[in-house]
Amino acid sequence: MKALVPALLAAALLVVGCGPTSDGTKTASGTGAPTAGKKFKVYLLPKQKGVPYFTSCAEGAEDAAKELGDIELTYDGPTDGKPEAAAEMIEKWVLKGADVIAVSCNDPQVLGPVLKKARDQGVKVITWDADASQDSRELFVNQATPQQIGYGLVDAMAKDLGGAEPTGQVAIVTARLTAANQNEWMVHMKERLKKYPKMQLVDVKPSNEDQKLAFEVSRDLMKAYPDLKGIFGISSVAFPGAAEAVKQAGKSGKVLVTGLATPNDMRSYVKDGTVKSVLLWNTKDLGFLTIEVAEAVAKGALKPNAPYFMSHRGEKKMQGDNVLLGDPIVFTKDNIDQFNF
Amino acid sequence: MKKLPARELGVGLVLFVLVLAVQLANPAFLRPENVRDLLIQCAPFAIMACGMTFVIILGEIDISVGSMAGLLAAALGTWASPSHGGRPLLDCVFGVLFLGLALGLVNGLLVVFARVPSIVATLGMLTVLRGVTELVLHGEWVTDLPPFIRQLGIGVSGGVPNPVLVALLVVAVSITLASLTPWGRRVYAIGSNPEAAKVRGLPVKQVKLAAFALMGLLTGVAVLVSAPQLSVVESGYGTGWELFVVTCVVVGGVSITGGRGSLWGVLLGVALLSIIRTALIFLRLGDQASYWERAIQGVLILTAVLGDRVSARRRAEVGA
Amino acid sequence: MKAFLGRFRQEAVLLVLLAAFVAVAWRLDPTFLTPKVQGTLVKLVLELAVIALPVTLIVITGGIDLSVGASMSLAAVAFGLAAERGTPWPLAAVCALVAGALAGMLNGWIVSRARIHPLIVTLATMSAYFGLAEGISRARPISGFDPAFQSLVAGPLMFFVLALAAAGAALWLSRTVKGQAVFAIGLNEKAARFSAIDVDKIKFWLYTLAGTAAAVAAVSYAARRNTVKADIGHGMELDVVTAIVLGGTSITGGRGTIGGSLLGILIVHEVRQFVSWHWERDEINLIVIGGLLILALVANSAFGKKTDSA
Amino acid sequence: MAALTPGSTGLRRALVPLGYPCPVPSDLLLEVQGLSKAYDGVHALEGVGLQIRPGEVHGLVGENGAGKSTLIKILAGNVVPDSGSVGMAGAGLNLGSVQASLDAGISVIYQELVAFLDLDAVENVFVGREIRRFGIILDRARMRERTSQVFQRLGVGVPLNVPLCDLSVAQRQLVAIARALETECRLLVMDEPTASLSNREVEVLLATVERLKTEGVSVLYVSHRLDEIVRICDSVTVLRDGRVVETMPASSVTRERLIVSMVGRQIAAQSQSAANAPGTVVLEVRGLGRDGAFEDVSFSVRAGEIVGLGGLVGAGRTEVARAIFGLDRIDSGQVLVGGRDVTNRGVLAAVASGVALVPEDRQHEGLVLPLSVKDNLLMAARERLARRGWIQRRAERTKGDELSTRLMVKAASLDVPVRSLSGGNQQKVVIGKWLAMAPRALIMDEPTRGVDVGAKEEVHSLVTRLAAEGAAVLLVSSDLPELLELSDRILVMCEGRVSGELARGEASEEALMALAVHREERAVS
Repeated sequence: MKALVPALLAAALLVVGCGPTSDGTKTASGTGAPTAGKKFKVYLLPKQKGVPYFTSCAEGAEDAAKELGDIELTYDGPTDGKPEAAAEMIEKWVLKGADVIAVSCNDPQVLGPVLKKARDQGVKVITWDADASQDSRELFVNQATPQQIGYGLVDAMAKDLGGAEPTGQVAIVTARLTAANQNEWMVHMKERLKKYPKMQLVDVKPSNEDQKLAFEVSRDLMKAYPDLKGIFGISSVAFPGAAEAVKQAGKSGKVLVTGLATPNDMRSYVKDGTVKSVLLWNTKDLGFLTIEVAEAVAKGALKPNAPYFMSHRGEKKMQGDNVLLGDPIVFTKDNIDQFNF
Repeated sequence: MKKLPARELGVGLVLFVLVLAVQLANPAFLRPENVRDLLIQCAPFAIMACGMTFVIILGEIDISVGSMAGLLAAALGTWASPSHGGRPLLDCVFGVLFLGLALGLVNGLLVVFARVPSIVATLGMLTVLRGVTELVLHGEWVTDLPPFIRQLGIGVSGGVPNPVLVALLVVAVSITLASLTPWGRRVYAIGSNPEAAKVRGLPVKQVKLAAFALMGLLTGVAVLVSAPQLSVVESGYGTGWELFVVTCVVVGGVSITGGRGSLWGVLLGVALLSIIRTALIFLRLGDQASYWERAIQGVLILTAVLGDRVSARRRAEVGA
Repeated sequence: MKAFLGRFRQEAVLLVLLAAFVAVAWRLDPTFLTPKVQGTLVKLVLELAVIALPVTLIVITGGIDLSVGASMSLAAVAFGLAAERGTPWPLAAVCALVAGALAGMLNGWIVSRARIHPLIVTLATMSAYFGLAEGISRARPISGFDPAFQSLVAGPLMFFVLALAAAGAALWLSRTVKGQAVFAIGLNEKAARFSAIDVDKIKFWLYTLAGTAAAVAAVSYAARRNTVKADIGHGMELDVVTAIVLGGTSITGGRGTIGGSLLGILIVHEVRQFVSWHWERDEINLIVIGGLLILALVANSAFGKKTDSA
Repeated sequence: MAALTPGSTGLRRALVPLGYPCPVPSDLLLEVQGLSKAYDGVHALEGVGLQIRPGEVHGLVGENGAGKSTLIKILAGNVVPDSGSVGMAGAGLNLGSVQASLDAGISVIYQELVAFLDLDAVENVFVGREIRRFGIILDRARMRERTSQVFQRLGVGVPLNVPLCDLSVAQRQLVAIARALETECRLLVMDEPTASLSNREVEVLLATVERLKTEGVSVLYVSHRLDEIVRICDSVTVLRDGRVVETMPASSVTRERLIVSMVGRQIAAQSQSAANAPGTVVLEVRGLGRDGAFEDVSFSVRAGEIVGLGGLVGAGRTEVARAIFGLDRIDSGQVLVGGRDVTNRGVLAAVASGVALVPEDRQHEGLVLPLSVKDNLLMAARERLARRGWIQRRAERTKGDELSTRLMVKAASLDVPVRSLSGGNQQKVVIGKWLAMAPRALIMDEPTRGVDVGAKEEVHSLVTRLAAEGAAVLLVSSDLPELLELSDRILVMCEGRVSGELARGEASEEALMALAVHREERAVS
């Protein structure tokens, strides 16, 4: 029975030991704000925590929470990006009495039912970044639909390949084969590819969220298909991995790389010409807008089909139940240094 | 000197057939630049597999190396990046090596002195270190590795890519260590019969501690040549490497219960497992084949493992 | 009394640990302990618990099964594909169980026939089963199952199955000839063989059982989330091993209890959920769970020296 | 030295400095004084003293549990005594350190072979104190040379570059001896060195001991084989219950006197006269073969008959036993039990048809050491006592009591781990495991190996009693007197084949050995 003592101590230490570190996050959002009236508990869920894209979104969100003052913001999500873990978190937040849950939906199939249940219990649900099914949320803060992304990527590649009839073999390096968002984008990409009959998709390879793997796979693809003209790197690690492979193979400019990523991740490739253009929206603005919309929804001040939403950063268009962030930014050699996220 | 056991032959055979088949299907496979790339691809795993071989021959296992690599890469990134630490090359190199050694020592201490079974101790470390990595990077990746660090991964010395050079060095030292030094032979002795080792007064604890520390150190070396190959250090770096390295070692014929195995076999294992994926791409099967890639990998591993069951079994019964 | 305590020592330690946890949780955040919260959260752990039962038995024999997560994925995909083709859910569930059982059987067959170390076997089949699940489902999600199935299986049925399975496993382990043989195999497999214990058969069926349990978990998951995909079992194997080892089962075999494993699962689950509930930082959880595992084992080996090394 | 009270060991250790120098008379190599050691309050050694002169072969005998192995472990530095001192060549020995013992010139060859089976002979000899070049690199050439020198000195040839798992048990034993000799060894402790050796190899070993003696090396010779003790020892110390009973010059010693001294009572000499009238054939083996182990083995054993299976270690006897029991695959031939073919049907079929095997390696194959006496006794019979697979505790308790009474197992209770029992009692449990099944054919592989004299006699009488009750017994033994005493007839194996059969009347050690050794060797000798 002697083991009891250390076991107890261990448990106590563990739990207590985590105390101080945590309080920082919890209060960071609301500090310094006027505490007039009720504060809304808003939970912001990224697809995966610990990824720069979402981290910069969260920064924007925290700015918004400070500016608005009546928001108690919590930013948390699964570090492994598993939809199941995200679903568990949502369920917990409902129990904790969330007012608004804003979800970047990693897998509509898994999260949809959970979100519906949350709404049944009176929690306002909005989606941002990646949408869930329409009936599982009130509004979608829309920076781009999967269709826009898919079409956009293919169009960008087509444009970079040039000519009226863009020609050449292309390949996709995705996240995991099971990644729901990427799979949806790929559906639209394949659809769009039909528009360019001479662009031939030769392979789709998973990178398992491993940059090294993305790098190696891209390198192998270039050698296995010597005529390869373009690679889509459609996850935040696949894009820089693919770009690095092209750069190291000395094929900068000969093999084009397109994808979605934050400017910070891609800055060096844009500057040395490996990547001509990076497509992305302003992530901080996205986070900011999401929190604004969350506040409006909590107050009941915003309903679907309103003509526009008045943001602190200007008027945002609405399209049905979508709040539109505005046009994506195309980062090029010329403007990339203006952005830091 | 000693004849190659059946496992090495089996793995070598599977490797040979695979390479031959792919080469016939796509002559680009064995072009010098691809061979070079394959070697670069193998290098970090070969380095870690050397360390893992000693650990497994001792009858232990270290499944924390994936997360350890992640933390070491994060440390390298934050130390080297001009926007974070901005430290000079030697600081970074020795920092990573020292940290790797220290983490390996922690594993070793848990196993040797706290007497926690190694698979459990390192399982715990696998989880803990991944969490620490997340905390260290707090959601931002390092994207500005300075050129002198990148050079470690993409540079060439005397016509040989740096990672390959380092891997060759590590392999040579490891093989020497294993077969030509007292320490190496003691590793085999302890793994072969731990009880006897104790009775004979072999320094079991020190040898085990050293093996875990070496594993940590080599993980540091592997990170130094692999992380700088890429422009971005991300928080998920190294995820799943532990199982890959263990699989390489085991496929290469090292007995999971200790005492038996050779680094030559392990190198064949590393080569086989690293080549499978590339080979599948060179077969140009198209995107539908991607969905079967893992299944094919699994079946190949299973084949290699089952391959020598006859010889293993015979040997087991003679020893019984 | 002494014998009783000796027998249930590990469970007693775990219960005290759990009590300590409850006390800490009560001080920090009492709402976490309300029945409503607990009732919702406990559903999340049922699948893990179901899988942990046979895996505990396997670990007691000195083996391990790293492929349970992959078997779960495979069975889930089998269920999904069957349901998608309009198979009524009970039949689809049978498909899943058959797939899981077959996966387990292959493990059992290789382990007991070829006598290759289970760590190696299941490491290889883990890859193969995940790959198979990805391959036959093209890695896409399959959703939209019978609502009746969802409410029945995700609700009371799973509790019932788990309770029954746990009680059955505990009784089997302590009260049957084969159950006691499991310990003998874990302590000295050779002597067990020399004593006419059918080691191969017992192992074969335990691995088969693990595959089947993974399939039960898969069906439960399908009902709870109304969707399946080839990656749902990802990482399950290490979670299961963590909980089992925390529950006092010796990873080298010969020692362990069903009750301990369930308590281990409960503790990991409660701690994980509480950390995420109270501090809302997922990365801390990794450190807490890993640290808990290490500390528990260090404490166990430091203070349980006599019983373990005797 | 005052008697120890249990539980005070920690305190005592603090009070009495271990290994303090004690004056050793110049004519003594080793002087042990007042050595005590208790495990969990039970004395393994109590005030033991021992003196060995240079060049003396000193016998150490005693029943299992008498404290011999504890004494050896203390000398080797593997166990720290609670009190007492050991002097070696005039200096106090630092107790509890393997290195200190080695440095002092004490080398131990353990009964359980502590060999590294994956390493070769050279490595086995030198691991732990390797010869190096430049401080770190192994000097294999020199180690090899020195190893072969030792083997030359011993007059034996052992392959140097082959892993030990491919060598015979006897060869491994020789490697262990070579290892001991390779150290600057002044006192060689041999714990049951001949337990797994054949007679011919025993001769080599005894000759080696004689030679060492002439070189001035002292030997502490621990053995149950009293004939060997009487033959080669200069003096003998008898231990009983952790104390020294007496030390006497070997010249005045007879086998019988040693037994009395060890056991503390007279043992009736076995007179194994009345051969049982054999009944029907129970176990029949026809043309049995297994690749690389044995071939064309045929014999039959009748109910009530004890058939001995003699031969050298490695002749294939154990392999035949294992194959009959269904453990190993049979490549050719048949095994019939009571007329039923059980060839390659596995252990379960063999046991179901009434075959039982008492394996040679008690600790690894016979028993699950951490489990209780009862669990071990009932391990094979449980299924029969159970109801539909469910354990019947009362029935088990009754059966366990019955068995342990019948076998006279000395244990504190049936619930203590079998590990805590002495070797002889452990062996009784292994036999008891099969008695619960009432076997028709009982195969015993070295049933008295490492068993002390008293228990040995008990095992012998048990075997004859079982045969009298109608069991067919196949007795594999390297202990020739045992084989001759118990067997109704003896089959002798040589290199995987049955080389002859001896009826009780014609069996003698000489006749047996003649059949057991290789034909060519026979022709030469």
